[in-house]
Amino acid sequence: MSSRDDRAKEALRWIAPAGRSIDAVNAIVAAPLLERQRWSWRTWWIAFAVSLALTGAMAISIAWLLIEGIGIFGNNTTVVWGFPIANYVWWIGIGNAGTLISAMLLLLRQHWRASINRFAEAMTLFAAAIAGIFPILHLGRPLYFYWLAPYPNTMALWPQWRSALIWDFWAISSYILFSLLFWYIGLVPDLATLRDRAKGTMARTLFGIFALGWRGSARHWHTLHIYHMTMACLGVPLVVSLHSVVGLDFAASLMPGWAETIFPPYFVVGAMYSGFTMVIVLAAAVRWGLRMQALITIEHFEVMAKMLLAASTIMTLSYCTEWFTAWYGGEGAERRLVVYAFTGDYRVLYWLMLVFNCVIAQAFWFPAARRSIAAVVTIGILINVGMWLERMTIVLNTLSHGYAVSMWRTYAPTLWDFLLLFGSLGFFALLFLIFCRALPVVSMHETRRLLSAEAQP
Amino acid sequence: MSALLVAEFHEAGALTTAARAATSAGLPLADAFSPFPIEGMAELLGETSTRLRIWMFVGGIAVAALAYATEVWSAVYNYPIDSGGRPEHSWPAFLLFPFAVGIFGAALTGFIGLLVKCGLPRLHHPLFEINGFERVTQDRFMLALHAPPADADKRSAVDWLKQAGADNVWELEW
Amino acid sequence: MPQIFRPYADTVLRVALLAILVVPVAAIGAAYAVMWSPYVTGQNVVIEQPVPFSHQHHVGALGLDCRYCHTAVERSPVASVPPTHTCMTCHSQLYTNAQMLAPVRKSLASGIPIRWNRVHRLPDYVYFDHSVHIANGVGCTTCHGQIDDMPLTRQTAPLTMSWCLSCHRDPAPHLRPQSQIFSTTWRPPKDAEKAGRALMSAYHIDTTHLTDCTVCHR
Amino acid sequence: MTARPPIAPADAGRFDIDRRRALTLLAGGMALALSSCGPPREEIVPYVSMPEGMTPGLPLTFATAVAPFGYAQGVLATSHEGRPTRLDGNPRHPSSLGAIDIFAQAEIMSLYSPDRAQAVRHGDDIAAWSAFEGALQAQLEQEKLRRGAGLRIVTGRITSPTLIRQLQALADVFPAARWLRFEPIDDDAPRAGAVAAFGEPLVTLPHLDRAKVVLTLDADPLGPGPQQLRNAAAFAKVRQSRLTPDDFLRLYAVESMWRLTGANADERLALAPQLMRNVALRVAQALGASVDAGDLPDRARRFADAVAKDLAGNKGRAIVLAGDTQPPEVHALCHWINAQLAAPVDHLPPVDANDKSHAQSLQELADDLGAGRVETLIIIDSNPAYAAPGALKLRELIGKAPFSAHLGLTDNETAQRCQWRLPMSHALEAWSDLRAVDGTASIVQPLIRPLYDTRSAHHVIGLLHGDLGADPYALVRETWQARATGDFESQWRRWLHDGVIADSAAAPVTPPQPHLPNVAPAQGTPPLTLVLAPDPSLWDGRFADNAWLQECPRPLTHEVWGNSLKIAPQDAAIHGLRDGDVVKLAHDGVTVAAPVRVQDGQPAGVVAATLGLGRNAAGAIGNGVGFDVYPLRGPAAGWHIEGVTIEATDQRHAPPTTQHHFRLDAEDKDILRTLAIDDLPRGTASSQDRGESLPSLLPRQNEDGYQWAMVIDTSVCIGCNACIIACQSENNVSVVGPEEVEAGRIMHWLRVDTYFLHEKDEPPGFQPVPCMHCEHAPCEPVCPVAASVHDGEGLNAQVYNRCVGTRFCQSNCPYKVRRFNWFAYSHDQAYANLGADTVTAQYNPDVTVRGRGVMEKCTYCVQRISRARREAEKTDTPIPDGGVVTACQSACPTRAISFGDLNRKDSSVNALRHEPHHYAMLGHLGTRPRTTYLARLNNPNPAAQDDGA
Repeated sequence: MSSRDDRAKEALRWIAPAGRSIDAVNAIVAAPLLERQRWSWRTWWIAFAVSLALTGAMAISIAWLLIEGIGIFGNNTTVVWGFPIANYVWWIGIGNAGTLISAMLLLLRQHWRASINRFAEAMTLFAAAIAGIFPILHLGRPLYFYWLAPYPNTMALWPQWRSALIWDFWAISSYILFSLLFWYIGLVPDLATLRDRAKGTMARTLFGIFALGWRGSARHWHTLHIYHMTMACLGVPLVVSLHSVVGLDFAASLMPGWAETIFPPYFVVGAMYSGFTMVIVLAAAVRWGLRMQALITIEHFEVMAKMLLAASTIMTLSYCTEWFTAWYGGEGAERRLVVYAFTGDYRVLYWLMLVFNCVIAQAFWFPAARRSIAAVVTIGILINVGMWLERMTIVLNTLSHGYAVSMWRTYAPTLWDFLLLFGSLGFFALLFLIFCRALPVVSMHETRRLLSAEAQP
Repeated sequence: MSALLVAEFHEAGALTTAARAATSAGLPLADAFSPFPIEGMAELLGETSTRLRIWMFVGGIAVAALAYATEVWSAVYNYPIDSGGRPEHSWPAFLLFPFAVGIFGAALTGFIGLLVKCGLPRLHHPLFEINGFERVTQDRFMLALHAPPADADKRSAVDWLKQAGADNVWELEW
Repeated sequence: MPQIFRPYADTVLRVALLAILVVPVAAIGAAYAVMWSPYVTGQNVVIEQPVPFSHQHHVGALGLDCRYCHTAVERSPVASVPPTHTCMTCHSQLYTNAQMLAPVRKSLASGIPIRWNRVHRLPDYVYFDHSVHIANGVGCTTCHGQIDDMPLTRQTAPLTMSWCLSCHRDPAPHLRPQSQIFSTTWRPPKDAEKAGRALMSAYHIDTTHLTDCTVCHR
Repeated sequence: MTARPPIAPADAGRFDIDRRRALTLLAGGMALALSSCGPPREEIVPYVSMPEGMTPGLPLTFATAVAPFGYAQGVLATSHEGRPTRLDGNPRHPSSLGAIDIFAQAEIMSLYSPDRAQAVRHGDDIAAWSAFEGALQAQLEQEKLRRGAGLRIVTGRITSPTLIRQLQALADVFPAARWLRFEPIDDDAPRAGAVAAFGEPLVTLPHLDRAKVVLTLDADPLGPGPQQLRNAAAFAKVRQSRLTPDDFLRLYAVESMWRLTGANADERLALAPQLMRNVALRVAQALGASVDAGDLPDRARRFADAVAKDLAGNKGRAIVLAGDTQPPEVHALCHWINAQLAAPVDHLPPVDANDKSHAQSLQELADDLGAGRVETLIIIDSNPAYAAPGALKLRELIGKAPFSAHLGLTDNETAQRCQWRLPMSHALEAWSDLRAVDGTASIVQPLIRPLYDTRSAHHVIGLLHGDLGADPYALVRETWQARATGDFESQWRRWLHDGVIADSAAAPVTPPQPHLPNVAPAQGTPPLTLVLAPDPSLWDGRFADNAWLQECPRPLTHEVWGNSLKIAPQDAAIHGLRDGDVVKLAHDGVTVAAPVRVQDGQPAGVVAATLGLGRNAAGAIGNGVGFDVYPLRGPAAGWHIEGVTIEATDQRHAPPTTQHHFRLDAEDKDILRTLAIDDLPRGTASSQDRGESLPSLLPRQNEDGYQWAMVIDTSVCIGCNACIIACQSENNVSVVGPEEVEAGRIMHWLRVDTYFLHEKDEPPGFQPVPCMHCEHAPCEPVCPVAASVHDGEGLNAQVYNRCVGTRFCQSNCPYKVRRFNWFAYSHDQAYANLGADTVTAQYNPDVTVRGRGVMEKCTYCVQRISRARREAEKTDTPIPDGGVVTACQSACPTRAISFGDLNRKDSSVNALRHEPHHYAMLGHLGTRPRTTYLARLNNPNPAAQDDGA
């Protein structure tokens, strides 16, 4: 009896009093979708306009890229990879966190995931989709990207399966589709709720179609639960393998600074790191914008801050390992590369990266920092910048300063590099803003379940 | 042509107790409806099958095997090409593609299995006729019994449900 | 609560879900079919020419040797289309006023070449060499078909990469003795396989590197 | 029907249209027409009547000669269906010996250059030749009256016997006319020196291959010029590893700026040009002359004494060479020294018939123009308006001639100041004849009918004779008929076939013992001096419209599309200058803005610049590239300009470079290895150095059949860049233009890396780097579409039409030898006017022209391998050793590049791969390169070095 109360309390810890009833939860979550007149959407429209403009910029730069060719970017004969690859790794990293949260935390029975997993998964979906665009755009002949797939053709040719890019191509495709299913199946009961709450025929029809006729049958709940748990079990290895493969894009080479066994694991942690920071930023936005204070509480921010602290420490450790192996390995080029990273052409980026990724997160040792949303968000954004810088320096240092001394070159991005980067940010924001007004940003049925302490075994 | 007795409850607790009592009272349970999964209810309804997982496993393995077969056939038999002196059958490099698509294969099989097993999509369903059924996706709980054929038994069953705490009881033909 | 959907909605939605699975697969299949279609390969498409030259008449009926016109075929990568002069060696005597030969006479008089339309067209990154195929026992009709009964010349082979590969992987069934290279009547013998093997060794053909990219692409 | 034009996989459609227009220019050929829908239609356009000896689809080769500097360089020209596509060296020709320099190779680009003059122009209006002929005849009537007193003919260096004959014959018609000869890169000093020493202007031909010790005083025997190929070949003969240290040449160079000779020297001394006489004098002292040797800095004195000792100790095997930039008395002194040393040099009567010095000629022209004594000015293929010393003001004066005409390949600065601009036929378009430095004559035969309405010099001089129909062919035959003995026709055919006229070389003369000239030593330290030199890629500027040469990296600096003022670190420190700072370079009130490059090994107090840039009438390619130093030259067209001033400005602008880092650290030892000949271990290389003993998990590849490999001997690579241009012309490598190079993008498949290995001011090492064709190629497993794959003969192939452009291969290539088409460099995005149809006509039809977005790289000239293999299959005989010669290999004057089959035990590459100093670049990476190297051998003399230890 008492133990059940504890569990109930533990569950309720994640929900503010204002949201501690099934009706309240339904009302709070459905409000932005069904009772829009509740509050003014001016901020939303401003944000929408800005992200739409940025999306336009992205569209233009893509069009120009296809017309003029890959040469519009800052790459050169030696540094053949630049922004697009760094952007790709960064976005896919963000794209990892959603599934990590919903899958890993589900398996670990972390109650607090209930109120954030929905929009985290949406974030995953959008980020992964955007990430998928970059490798294609950075091709010399983007329109032939489908040659990476084994399709029947009159040339009797097949993909070259040993290439990490093939692994990538399939890992991402599988991951995006997987996340889509995982996300959608979690949405179905909520869509049914909205179908039944909605007044307008249009809304009821649309929600109705996507709810697939869900009627809360205990049999269905049972099957859904089994599927959900199994998907979680599959999702964790998939997400880990995905970013390991991204790490292999670099590690499966013989270039100094790339050919490192530590890359796959530390790319995964890095992904979680940047992903969580993005979740934090979005959580703050949703909490404030959609009045979700009752469901997304300080507690959530504190626990995620703790995770950042842990990740930051692991990242720092990884960097140290890199430097150590470079020194201990004794390969001249490797050592020279580390020195170059600290003192070479990109030293500013590198130092900034270290500060953002390793130093500032240490603030979370202090509860005050963890419990201040402003602090957590600010640090989160800085860390995300740091993670982008990390990917950038990984690409640039090795390529600029490899073995062939005569071909050492430095890289200078062009306007188009930046347009595409910020354009993609705008596109991401656009998708998320639309998501906020079309679908429930918090999983109602999971929160309800959390509320009904009795329902806990 | 059978009939259902659908009883509406306020509390998840009331629903479970009623369900338990009904089974002990020998009233055959048809189904239960709730805004969130209720632990134990599935067992009461005899929902213990785990075949879905087996399907997913089979589906995943099948897709992965197909993927690996494609790799080996294309790289070793159909058009072997010397790529940096690597072996034609570079199995370690060949593992990641099957792994990724295999997992997706499992997920897709599971999804299809889920729909089949639950008979979804089912946009039009007699239950939706019930006035107030929309509440089961929000905050109400409903229990469905197979209505006894004889009118007398039926009436007593309804009374029994009322006593068990049901606010309303509907009879549904289908 | 009233029903939102009519009963048939279920069917519609289920079909739609099925389509999501079926359509992509079907699309790929269709695309593959198109790639093999004459529209893309140009197979068996008769291309109009300034002069309706008939191989059927010249080769089939008159029995001219291929090399009478395609002089370079044994030495050069290209078979070479004959200069106007070659046509006129005969047509200065025969059909001297034939209307259909007017362009030929005009070309000779004006010194302006005849512009023929290419029938067998390979992509420009493919480097095909007639002479080496002839030297290794590949006959004309093997790729060009029964040229001797073509009133107007057409391409009989698909000329796709996989078509080329099919022979480069296993030339044996397509080989003939040197004496038969230019014959339009040659047919594979009963024991084509065995004969092919014999010719393979006679021509010192080693297939191990025949499918290297550099054999055709530079 | 002709060879299929190569087309890029990408945007084939757009290219097709180009091809059709391009080919209408050519006799016969296949064209492509875009049909509105479906795959593009192609046309076949056969000949009306087949030219004799031509087989459609097979290239023809003709022996002829080109004259980049006025002297003949024998070449073998390849022609596809009547369109010349490349030039190779002619082994029979003494100035080629089978090799070819960058200038001669680039002639093919000049032929198709869109900047060529294409029509006669009167002022700016297009006119007809008849109009010019009319005007000229009227003018000549006038001249006849005054016996040609107003007629001046200005030419460059003329070595064509026929043209000389025509010019000299003019004296009969116009006795008072003057023929003035002007080359900006003149040889006045050596001629005067020879006159001083021997009484006649003999030309000195050194025999480096018979030398053990050579000292150069600002001479550049290995640098660009008419003797480069000959000297380089001789140099290589005595720099072979098989030689004992006693026979291994030791080269000392004293230089006022970096020249190729100094870059290849064992001991180099940077010294102000004025002080070099003192070095010569010290040597003379050591040889018994009682002269005042003046004073020298310590380092220089130690160097001079060491050299003198070495020279004196090798009588009969020692040579001293003074540069064309040194004054006559120094040349005379060197002749005396050589005489004492019994140096292996030949003295030949000059081929260049005109005795008047270039400086005098120009002075006279300027005076006459100024005084209005010039009525009729005919300028043949010369550009005084641009290249004459600024002090002479010829730019302005030319306009003063009442009647002036210029015949040239382009409407250059001079043409634009003449009333008549006449388009000249290219050397590959017209008949002529030429002599090499040693007098060997060649018949120049055309390979193609003139692309435009152009005429040759013979024709125009003929017009002066009043002969409207002067036919170069007839004229040339006339010349040689007179000299033929026996059956002329058969000899003529033999000459055309060989590319040289048998025993037409001048016999060496034995000059009288030169007397010791009286040379006053230089005293004190000279003021800041500007040293001038021909540009290593553009010579005197006549090649400025040639995109290949503009983008050909200058040795040592790797500057392209521009030049810079080389300044010593000490001087840079004084003026607070760093690379790229623009300075005002002034002398006598003339100021030139020039970006500086701080160069180790540049003597303090001496700045150096190259001539030939900063042109403004060179066309779309050459205009406004670099800065022009001709205006600074005094009337004497001097090579050293004393007392220049430099003044820093706040502008910055450096010419783009293709190599940014030149220092090798300790960990780079297995990139470029060097070795003193004395330390060369005898025996054979360890398999370790072939990178083969490293353990590998990978299975052995199937290694039957041919297995191609290349070995490059870095000790004889003199950094002349001939291989780069050879590769470019053979493989249709695009020119990317200055903006792209600035952005760090290059296209040359083969680069010649330059590394400073010891002290920064000591001679560097050169290392040609093509694709390594690794057996365990890192680029291949990372390609997702198998566009980078291995073929059965060990080639690392790049299949352009399969490439999607991930560039993973280049990221993973430790040698960075892959090149990416960031834009459609050969198509609609070509630099300047390089997209013009005429340029596409130069392409080698056996090589695909790459489109946008695909990776490309060295293929070991796979098209040549394929041709050899197909021929071998047809004849059923294996490819012999040397049966495949790559383009780079064929052009190399020192034969530094060897190529062959590893499975032939007797192949040259097999032998070289077992040399003791053989190694694989970055072999420790386990890539097992098929391209491997021989360490760079040198032969230092410690006594000559800084510490003197």
